[in-house]
Amino acid sequence: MAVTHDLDVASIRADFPILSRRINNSRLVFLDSAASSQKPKSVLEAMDHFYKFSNANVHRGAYTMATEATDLMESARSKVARFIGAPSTDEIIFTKNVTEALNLVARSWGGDNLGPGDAVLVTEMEHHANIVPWHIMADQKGFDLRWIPITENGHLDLSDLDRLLDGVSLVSFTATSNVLGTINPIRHITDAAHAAGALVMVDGAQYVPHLPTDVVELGIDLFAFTGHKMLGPTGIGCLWGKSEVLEAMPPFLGGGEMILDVRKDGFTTNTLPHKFEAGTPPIAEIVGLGAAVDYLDNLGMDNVRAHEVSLTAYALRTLEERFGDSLTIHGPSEPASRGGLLSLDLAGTHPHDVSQVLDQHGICVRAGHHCAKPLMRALGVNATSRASLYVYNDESDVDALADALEAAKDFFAF
Amino acid sequence: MAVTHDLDVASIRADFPILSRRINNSRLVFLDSAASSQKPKSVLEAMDHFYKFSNANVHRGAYTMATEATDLMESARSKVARFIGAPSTDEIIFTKNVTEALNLVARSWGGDNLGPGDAVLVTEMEHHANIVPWHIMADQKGFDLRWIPITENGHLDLSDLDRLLDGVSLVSFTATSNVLGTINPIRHITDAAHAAGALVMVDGAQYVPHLPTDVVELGIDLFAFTGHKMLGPTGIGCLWGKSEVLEAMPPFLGGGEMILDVRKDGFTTNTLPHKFEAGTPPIAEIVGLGAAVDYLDNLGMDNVRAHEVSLTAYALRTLEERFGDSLTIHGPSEPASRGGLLSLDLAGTHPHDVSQVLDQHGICVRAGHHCAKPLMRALGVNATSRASLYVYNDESDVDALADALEAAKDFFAF
Amino acid sequence: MPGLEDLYREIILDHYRSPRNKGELESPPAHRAEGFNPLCGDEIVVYLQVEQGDDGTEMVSDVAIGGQGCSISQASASMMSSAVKGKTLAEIDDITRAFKAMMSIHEHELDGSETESDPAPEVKLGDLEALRGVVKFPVRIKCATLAWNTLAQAVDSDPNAG
Amino acid sequence: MPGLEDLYREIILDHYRSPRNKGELESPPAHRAEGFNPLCGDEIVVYLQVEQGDDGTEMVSDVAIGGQGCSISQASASMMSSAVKGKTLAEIDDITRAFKAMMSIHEHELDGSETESDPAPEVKLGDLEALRGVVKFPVRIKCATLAWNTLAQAVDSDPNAG
Ligand SMILES: Cc1ncc(COP(=O)(O)O)c(C=O)c1O
Ligand SMILES: Cc1ncc(COP(=O)(O)O)c(C=O)c1O
Repeated sequence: MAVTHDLDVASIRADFPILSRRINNSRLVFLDSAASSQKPKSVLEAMDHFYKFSNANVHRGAYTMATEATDLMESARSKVARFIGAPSTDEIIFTKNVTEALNLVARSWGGDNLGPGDAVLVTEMEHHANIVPWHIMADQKGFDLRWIPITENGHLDLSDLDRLLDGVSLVSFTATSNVLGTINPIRHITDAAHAAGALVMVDGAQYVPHLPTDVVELGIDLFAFTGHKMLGPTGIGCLWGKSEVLEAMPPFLGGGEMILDVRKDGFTTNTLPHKFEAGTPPIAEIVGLGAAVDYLDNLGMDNVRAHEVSLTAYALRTLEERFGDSLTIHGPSEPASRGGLLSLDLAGTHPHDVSQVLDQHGICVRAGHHCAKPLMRALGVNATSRASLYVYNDESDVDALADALEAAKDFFAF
Repeated sequence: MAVTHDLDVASIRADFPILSRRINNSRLVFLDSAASSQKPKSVLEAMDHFYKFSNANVHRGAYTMATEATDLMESARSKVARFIGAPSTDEIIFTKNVTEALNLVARSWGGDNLGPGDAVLVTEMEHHANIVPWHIMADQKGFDLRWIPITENGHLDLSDLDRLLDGVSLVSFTATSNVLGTINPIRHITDAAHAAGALVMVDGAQYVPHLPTDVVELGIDLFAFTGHKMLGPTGIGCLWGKSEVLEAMPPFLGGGEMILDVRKDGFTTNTLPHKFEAGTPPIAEIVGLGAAVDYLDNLGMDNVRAHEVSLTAYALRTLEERFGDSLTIHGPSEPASRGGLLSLDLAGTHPHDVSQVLDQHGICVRAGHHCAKPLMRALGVNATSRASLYVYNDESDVDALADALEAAKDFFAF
Repeated sequence: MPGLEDLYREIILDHYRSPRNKGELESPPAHRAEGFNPLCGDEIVVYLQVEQGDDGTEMVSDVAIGGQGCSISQASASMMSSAVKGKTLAEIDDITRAFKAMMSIHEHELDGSETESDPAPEVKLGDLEALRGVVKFPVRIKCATLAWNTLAQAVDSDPNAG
Repeated sequence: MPGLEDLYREIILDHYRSPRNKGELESPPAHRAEGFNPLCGDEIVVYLQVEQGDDGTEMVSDVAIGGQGCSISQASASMMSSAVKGKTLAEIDDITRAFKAMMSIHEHELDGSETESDPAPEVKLGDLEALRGVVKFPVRIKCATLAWNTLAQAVDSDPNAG
């Protein structure tokens, strides 16, 4: 285990121009990174420099700028591959977000491999992005969708896993819940799934930004994540898959770059990763994601994780002390088994109202169903307020949150 | 007809930071806008400002920055709608590029409406992005793909159109060829297609950046284009469709934002445009596209077109005078019936070598099949060098091209 | 951004804390409709007892509100229930249009459509005026209008169907 | 970026203008393989007449090159044909590996793979040395290696199949 160092949050904050903004006469306290993180200067500058110096379409141009653009894009691909421990850069497929990556697998792999009598296993804590693609394909193909339930304290209930896995072709689940913060036992589920003959896909949207990731160690087959939640720009996501799994999948989007030949009567697909990257890629966004990976690498993902565990512990402690039973925090209570996102229920208030009051204090939290309606039904709530922590947050942000929650409580008190 | 004004190219060039770059000790002469255009400062600044001031995920947040981000995104949608004459902003669907937009229609509309005995009509001058999606779906659904051939001088051969249309459900064709420059008679084809009971989709990738566009006047049903070729960023494209056509189509990507409700046993789709916009959209890129539309609006699309017609005429004349028969220029010879992109064949040289020599003179042109292999076969060539003109080009760029072509000719002369 | 007091007028908080006409009516005979805001999960159930007078005009003799939601949607539902009770359907239609006109300033801007709605009827909105501040918080407009859209559905519904 | 003279050495232009061993061989008996660079559309056809000596070693007694492409791919094919004519298959394997080693410095960097290839055999590359400058132009490496990949396929092909 690497020795971890405390993050120097003050100097990190200086790298994020937006954090010096004031909202409603208060300093900005950004606690919505789980929805979309802020971007450091280095990411914005990498994209700006790309556009001002090397902007050109990639791959087919022989001129200097086109070569530079291609090199910049491909070197970002190598960085991303290294960041998640992918054995080969050819296994890194760029998509527009994690949603597209999950749909790609549902349409391509699912279209080819699923039919009546087959089953896909998901969990009750999935984001809609890992549910609706399966509904769409189940309608077309007639396979079953099965669900791993959750326990009272917000973990997956794996007591019945072997029965659930029986006859399943693919298990697709989130690494970290975007509502509960729960970090799921990826290796455990994967081993059981493989023993039952199923492939494993993991939605890493809330995981990759926060923990050291090694897809080989996790043992999984397919992995997806999204750039805008990990200090990168919007418009870029990523699918990783084992070469042999990706090779066997038919193409998804058709067009330029994903072909070797096109004839009137058919086409021949290109090799990985191009096979799945039709059309002009989000080039500047890929360059930006590469810079985001550099930034996180430089902080050290072990340090990022350590920072978040200790800040989450502080938050859980502070909120418990100040609000006791009048504040429910969904999900696991042990900081070590969860990410730094806290779904809150303040007695006598509605999340929508809470977030409005918090905004008046410059605090950004998300209120709603967080694109996880089946989970909300399992929790028996309509909405929560979610505060999420990242590298630029510190204890003063948690204190500001607690103060503003206090104000909300008073405001709506009966 | 609006009175047109000459573009002030010198002042336009000052808006594009990259144009002051030097390549191999020469000034940059960028003649590859058909592959991807350069971006004015205003576009880069709009995105930078978004990230530094209002960056947040859209639609569901109640806090100030989330509201600002949503407003910025939706106001860009209105700008884009106005720019192409869409009757309603709800008909504007943002995608990652035009390739995704065309695939969306092939998968969603095609998946629902095409089967054995049906036919889709395309043309021999399509980009792979409007061919391969149909190949993929034809494989799955068993319908026929038919082809409108081209004439000797690079126009569509419409002499047999009525027979070709017989039994066709959809005609999908490019507004402007990315190899020949040909501007197709959209209204004529559309009227014939509608008379035959077929829907019409048009690939506007090479059209929208260069001409005033009015989808209602064109009479078409579906229209797609891409941001990076019209002064906008990478990572953003657009599908427009008539409301009733889009309403009738099933969703494509599943996930957040495109749903009204998700249950374990199914989901309910959201209204337009959200129904087709799953996941976090390319928010900054949409804002950037809005700024690109502002920039083009400000120039005036009539003026852009007039500039390109006169510059294309100058280029055709200059190259003819200086190279005569030793240079073949594919496509129509009348500037008024073509866009400003010139596919060149210099006797005794290979396009790859030509573009390499040109690069030595700071000139960027594209060499290759331009993602239009069926067209290359119809033309009987493997590759061409393509020089494409845009708002920041002027006669000095054409002269530089001619000088460098001269050098290439000498270099490879036998 | 305007302050919280623009949004949460005292009268709104009062309706939120002490909602009027909370409950259910037996249906049938009462009209019943459910409304749903997918963005925030708010739910409203509107029950209307509609009676026909001797002159043939229909009026709402009783109303009840179920469901749950944020202060704005709950207060709006409560105020709406008070405003429609004892009114004829024609009067209710006028109130609804007047209320929506007050709200829709912003809805129009948002969806970018250019159509002008009919001029709003001259109706005293009373307590409902307190919701005017919501238009300054565009994301909350849907909270305020949810009860009213559900009301319209309830009026149109056939109590004996289903 | 390096100058054009690094890429287009005089000897390359010479092979481009006067390609050696241009033509076809009857197949069978000749081995035949087609190579294709999808990025630029270049095509190469390699014909090899392979004969077995008394000691069992196989050698290329004749070679012919068809197809079309840019100066680099054409010159590389022409030089390759001269280099392999009259050589045993074992010698050809050595030349191929030496040539690829000269080129692959950059291929490796590009695909990011970390595997080290076997050390390149000690072979005099002669004229082929002129192609060394191509590595400075990464997009052109595929042009230079096309003929060699096709050669390998031709060697492996069964002239009597199909
Ligand atoms: C006519 C045409 N259609 C489609 C495309 C594909 O565009 P994109 O790569 O942005 O999806 C292009 C450009 O590459 C084009 O010229
Ligand atoms: C667990 C999880 N999966 C998927 C997504 C969808 O991400 P995106 O909108 O970037 O596709 C999110 C975030 O919204 C998420 O938290």
